[in-house]
Amino acid sequence: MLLIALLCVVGGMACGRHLPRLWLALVLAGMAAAIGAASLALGDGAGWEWRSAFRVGGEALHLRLDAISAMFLALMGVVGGGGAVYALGYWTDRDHPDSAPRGRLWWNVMLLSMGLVLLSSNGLHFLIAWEMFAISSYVLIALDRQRRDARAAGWLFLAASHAGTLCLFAFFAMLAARNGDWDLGPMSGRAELAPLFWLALAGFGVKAGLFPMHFWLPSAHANSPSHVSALMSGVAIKMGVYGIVRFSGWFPVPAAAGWIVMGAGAAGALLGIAFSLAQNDLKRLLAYCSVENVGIIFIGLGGALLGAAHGDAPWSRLLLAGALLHVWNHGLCKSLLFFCSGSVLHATGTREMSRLGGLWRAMPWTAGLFALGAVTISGLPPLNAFVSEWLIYLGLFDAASSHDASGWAAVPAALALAAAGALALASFIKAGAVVFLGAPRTEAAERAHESAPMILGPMFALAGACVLIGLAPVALWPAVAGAAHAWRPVWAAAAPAAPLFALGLANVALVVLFVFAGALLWRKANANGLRRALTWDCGYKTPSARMQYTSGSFGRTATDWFSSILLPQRHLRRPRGPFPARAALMGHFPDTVLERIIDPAAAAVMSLSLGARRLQHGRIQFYIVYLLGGLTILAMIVLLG
Amino acid sequence: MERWCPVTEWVNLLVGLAMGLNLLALGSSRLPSVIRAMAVQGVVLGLIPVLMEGRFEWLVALMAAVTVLLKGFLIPGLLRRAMRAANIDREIEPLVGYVPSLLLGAGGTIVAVAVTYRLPLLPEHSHTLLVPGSLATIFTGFILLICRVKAISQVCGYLILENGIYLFGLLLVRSTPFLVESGILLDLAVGVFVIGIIVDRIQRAFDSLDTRKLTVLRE
Amino acid sequence: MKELLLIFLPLAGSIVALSWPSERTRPQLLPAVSLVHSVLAIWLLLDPPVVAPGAWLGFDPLARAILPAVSILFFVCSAYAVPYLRTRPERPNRVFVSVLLAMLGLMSAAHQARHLGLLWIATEALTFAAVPLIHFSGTSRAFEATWKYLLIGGTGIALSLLGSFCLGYASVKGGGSGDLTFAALMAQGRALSGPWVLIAWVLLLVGYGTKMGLAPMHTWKPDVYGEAPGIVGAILAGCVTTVAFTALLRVRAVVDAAGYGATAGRTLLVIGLFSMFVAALFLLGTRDFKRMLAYSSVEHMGILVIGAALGRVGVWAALFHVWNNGFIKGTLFLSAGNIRRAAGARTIDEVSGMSAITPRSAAIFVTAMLAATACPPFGPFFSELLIVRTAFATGHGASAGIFLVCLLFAFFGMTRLVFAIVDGRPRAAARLGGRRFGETAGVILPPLALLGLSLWLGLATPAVLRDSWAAAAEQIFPVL
Amino acid sequence: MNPLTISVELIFRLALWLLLAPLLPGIINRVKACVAGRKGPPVLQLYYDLARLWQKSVVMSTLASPGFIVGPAVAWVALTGAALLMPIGTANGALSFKGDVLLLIYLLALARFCTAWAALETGSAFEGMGAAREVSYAVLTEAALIAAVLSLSVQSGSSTLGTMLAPSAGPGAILLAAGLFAVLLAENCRVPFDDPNTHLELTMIHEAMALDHSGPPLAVILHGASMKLLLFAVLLSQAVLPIGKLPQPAAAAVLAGSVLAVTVGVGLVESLMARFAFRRVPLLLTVAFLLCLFALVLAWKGGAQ
Repeated sequence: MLLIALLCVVGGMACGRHLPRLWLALVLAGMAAAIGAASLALGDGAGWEWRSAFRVGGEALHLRLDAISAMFLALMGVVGGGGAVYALGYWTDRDHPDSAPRGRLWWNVMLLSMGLVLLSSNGLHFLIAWEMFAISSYVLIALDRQRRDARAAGWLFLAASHAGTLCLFAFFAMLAARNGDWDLGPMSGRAELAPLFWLALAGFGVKAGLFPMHFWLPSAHANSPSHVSALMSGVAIKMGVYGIVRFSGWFPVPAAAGWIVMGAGAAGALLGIAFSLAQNDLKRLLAYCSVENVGIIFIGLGGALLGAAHGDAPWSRLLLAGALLHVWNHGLCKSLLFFCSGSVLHATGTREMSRLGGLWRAMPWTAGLFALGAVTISGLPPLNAFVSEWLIYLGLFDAASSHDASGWAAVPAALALAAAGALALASFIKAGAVVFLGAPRTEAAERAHESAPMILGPMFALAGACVLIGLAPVALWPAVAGAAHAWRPVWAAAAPAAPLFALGLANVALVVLFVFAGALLWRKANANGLRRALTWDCGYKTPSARMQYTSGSFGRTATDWFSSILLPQRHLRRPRGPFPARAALMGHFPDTVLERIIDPAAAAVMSLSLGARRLQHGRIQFYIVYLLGGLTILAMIVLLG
Repeated sequence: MERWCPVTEWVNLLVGLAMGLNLLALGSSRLPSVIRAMAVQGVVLGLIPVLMEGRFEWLVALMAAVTVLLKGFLIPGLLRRAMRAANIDREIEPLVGYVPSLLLGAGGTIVAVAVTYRLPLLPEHSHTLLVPGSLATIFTGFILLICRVKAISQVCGYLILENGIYLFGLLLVRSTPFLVESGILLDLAVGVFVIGIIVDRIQRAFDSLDTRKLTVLRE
Repeated sequence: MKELLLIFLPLAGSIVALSWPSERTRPQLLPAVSLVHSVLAIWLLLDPPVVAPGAWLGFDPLARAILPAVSILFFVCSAYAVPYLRTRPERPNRVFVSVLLAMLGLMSAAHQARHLGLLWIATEALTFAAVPLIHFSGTSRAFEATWKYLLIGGTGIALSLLGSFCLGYASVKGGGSGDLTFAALMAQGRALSGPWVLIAWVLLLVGYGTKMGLAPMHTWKPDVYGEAPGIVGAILAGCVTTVAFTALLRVRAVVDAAGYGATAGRTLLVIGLFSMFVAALFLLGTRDFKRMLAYSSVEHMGILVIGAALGRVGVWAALFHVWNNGFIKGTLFLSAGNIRRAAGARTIDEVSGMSAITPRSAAIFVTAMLAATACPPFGPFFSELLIVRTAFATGHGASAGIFLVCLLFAFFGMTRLVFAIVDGRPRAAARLGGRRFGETAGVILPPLALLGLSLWLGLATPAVLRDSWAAAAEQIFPVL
Repeated sequence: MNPLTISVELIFRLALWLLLAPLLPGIINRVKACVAGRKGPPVLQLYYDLARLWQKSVVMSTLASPGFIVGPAVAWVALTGAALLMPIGTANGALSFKGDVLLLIYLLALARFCTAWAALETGSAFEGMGAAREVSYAVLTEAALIAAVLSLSVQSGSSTLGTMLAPSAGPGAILLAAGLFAVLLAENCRVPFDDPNTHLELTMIHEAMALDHSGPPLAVILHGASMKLLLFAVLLSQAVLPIGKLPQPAAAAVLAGSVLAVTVGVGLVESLMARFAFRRVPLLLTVAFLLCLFALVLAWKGGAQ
């Protein structure tokens, strides 16, 4: 199966440049094979392991596909395939003759390297695949090389992820130094490996966009082509999650790990969504929402670590299951939303919500799908994200009820989760309403058009997946339980620790009733007679589209509560005089971590480098002085040592 | 030891002369005198090995002849030519003045002598001035390299540095095979020759030998 | 016999080149001679000759571990030199060609020199031989660079001579017979006079360090690499530096035998880390992509000596890195030379959008830059990772941390600069230059070949090389 | 238990909720009238209104999509579903399982989503204002609500509504009651958070969202609102009082009484207090949240020994 996948993806690379259709077919086949392999591995919990004598970089190839990697592999398969279809409709050769073929090539490279990251069970090969993955994502982010901000975003991503990669250098090098070889595998007995967890957390956290290491994420996801954003946000940042799940499962972790991870997750969930609510750029909004959801995943993961430390409390199983399931759910619905945003961008040419509005008339399908995605991402029943958040809630409730120290973590996390959920609802109501409802605010929005079936198809597929998972969560339990078992072997794959069946039942009933009631009311309204009239405007005679609530005004109430962290930059020009010419209020929410921490640090380093470069002033006499200085210092060292 | 004493005396005398020439090179503001000091020093050093060998030897004599020829006449000639071409004959505004550099040089010489008594030397060397002489000369060379701005003075500094090292090498002259010595000498000669050529070229390219003009390449 | 051929064949070739009449066909000598040289070197690599213990010259394990890399790199560069010199008809190439060949011979001599004095002679000859190459383009900037190279390099060489004398004196003081072959010195071992050995070590480290371009003795490097033609830069950075590194390794072996291995290791570690630090700082700010290569070379020299500081495995990794660094530096300098000539300028203020003008060279340049910053799957990734791992294994965790941070900042600086040059909109001047400069196979294949070699070296390091490095490490740190 | 009885019980339960819900606003208005010394509208006024609206035709904004009408329906279904999950007296909810309390809370959130979406369909600034306020304040009320149910689950060691609500809220009962009452007022847009019978659009929250609705959709919205009020009243009473521990008839009586008491309390608050300025609303909500949080802490410490 995997071999087929490999062959197809590599073949796709070969023909991606000139034969888009064949490329698509190959990628789809490859992804199908990958999903098949993953589902096989998930079906029997045993997993699959393969050592070959073939050496790469002096290390024997060692692949392993267990339930954990299979979960991520399946997600990659779905989004990777969908994105490939989307790409052909969205980033066409006609519009981008130069970058579209390159995009197809690197798309396969990225899929391949992510697959290798998931499979390889050897530190050296893991690092190779990891770095290839980073570079290919850089190329895809900066695919549109002509745009300066795309390049800047790409470079920021590359720099941040390379910093993370070097943490992983240290991580794997220390590991190899202690083990004597690069081979990876379960070594839970080795207590002395525990401190390495911090390196792994730093290295993978950057890639996962774990707060506060998320600073690269918004610009990268906002500026890349939408199918790339979908893959990045849906799958790529999950690779960081995979890394932490994988190595926290294989190696012992320090006692504080659970607390730190959970705290970072809670902070990320709350602040991420607060930033999201503040954004006016549709894709930045989605990107920050990814920060939130990664935070939610890490709440679950940290809880699981905590529970594992507290004698394998049963609730930690719920938390881990929730986290893993949320990886899927967020991956699916976030890709759906990015696809929607891409379709909007494609139709109107702008990501600024305040320039859009009333798009539902032009593009009803996109609007409907976005509404569905919004309901999902806000974690509302009866759709899939609710299921995983519900599991996490249950775990937190049980942890709190256990009356031991873990409650100190569980209660704040639960409250943060609640607030984050409500904020997410606000954020996505805002996005959906400002973009799709009301009256179009600009020409561009009026001239919008529905996207091609090539673009809509993947969106429908993903939406269908979201609904299905929401309706039959119990069907996924074996997979999740298998992964939990692989993560911590003492947790034997048991019957659902939570009444997923009942939940699914309730969800099905709800969906049926929704459809029924909606149809009934619609028919009734039509039967009573339905007139169209202007929106009631308090007697104002000439209503204009500019009068609508904008994204800024909608989010203002809630974002002001966080203004000490969001640090909004508002430029207000008040109307003056008896006949005010023009007034304006512009709000802008830059990323606080980037603006207040990273940039000053970078400036400091650059000034240091500038000072150092003054020493290279071209006067040879001083160069000889440097030489003698080096001589003296070395002599000192020799004398002292 | 008795058999050594007269020779050592002679050697010490010459080395002392060389050290005096160092101070002259440091103190004089006029380039020709610096070059002359260097040249004389070269001649003096060329003679030393002949003295050190008790008896006459062709190879030694040959090497001495080459040294004297190169260091005493060829290189100085080259430098003089460049100097004339650039029609400069004095080192104006050096980075460090003459008196300070003189004092530095003197101090360096004293330190060199002092240090020599700390170094573990073979008995037959402990009475010669070779080591302090070479250290002092090296030091002088560095002072000239660092404190002067005219390319020619720097070349002189470099040559004096080489002279110092050559002096040090004389410690090994009897115990190491002669081939190496001569090879090294030849190499030094080539190097200095190349430097002379480059000085000439620079003079043509910049029509000046002021190294302060050579600071285009910088960060 | 073959090993002597390695030395004298190129020297003979250089004499022939001096007397060769035709300007146009003379460059053909370069690939011809160096091809034979490479064949010989690889042959010797495959079946190493026995070296008489007292021999002054010999293809011993250390030479076997490095010389083939030098030879191959030189061959590729000389293959590049033919089309390059064709594009510079205005400059007479008689001296250029013969000096290049002479350098090849001298490098072979220096690598095979097992005698302190001989090693120094070869190194100094090499230093002065490089001079005509540096001012090949004949501009005033080139002469300034040459001047700095001469004076700083000369001072360094002088110091290393002083160091050699001190080492010799240490042996004489220790009752040695005055035999200055490294084998004899090592055999003398702890009998060597300690103070003199230490003095010698410091002087030689500074002297040969100047030649390698370790901070703070690196100041000549950016000027020279910036002004010299790309091919000369490639040979200086990839081949000549290895000579000094071999010298340091040989001396270190003696110092080790004298019982001061720990001190030597400490000094090497300090100067290596300092070089990486300085290089990273300068890389962050530099705007000139050829000077960037110089600083990157400083960084990699630092990596080499750090490896040399870390015991047998470290030396193994360092030798591995010698190969990787040579090939990658060659790729970088050659492709940079193409870009430089097409763009007619060297700073990001004047150059941008080269991916549109010289797409192949730009692609090669970017890839090699990533490889040089330890991005897999190219060779440097493996050697540097191995060095980090060894540092952790030998309890130098802090040094490894600094190492990684410096790598990170170097990565920031280089990516920033290179992407600025490659991306964006091309300048008008560059467009013209691009039309004049064609990316012929002659100027594209050599760097590409080097890149491929580095890839191959990283992914599938041949066993014979691994063995040769192990043997060399064995020679530096003999198992008692 | 055979399907017949289940369905009968379900229908009975449904009827109970649907029919009783519109009573509450009537009671509140009657109380306000009494306090003001007027003879207010009949208690069953809302029933008449609903019946009339159900027959009326619909005026729909030219900008609105079908979501304008489907939204209220979905919201109403969500509220009904939430109501059905709520246990009554000793009887569990129609569907009772571990974590159903969260489903209930998120169904309320879903209802909010649909109402706000439907409101924003019109693109009117008033609806925008109302929706923005609704969803923003919901952040605090939802946190408070979660804190409250968390304290209940910590108290009872379970996250199933039936078992959570059966006993009294323990040491934190008073705090919890106060907090939940404030949440009730906020969620149902009563004074002091909102004035249901104001007619100044700028000051409205919930009413502002319904400005453009008419006919059956409006009826559905109004009925849903009243059901939400009833739901919160029942939740409050059962959370505070150990109703689940009483015999069935007594439980029913106590429940009815306490719901009535809550309703009258709302009426009294409305007639005695004035609406807060919007600036101060978050403050009051934070207070409510803190009350629930203290209740949680008490329950936690109380349960510890």
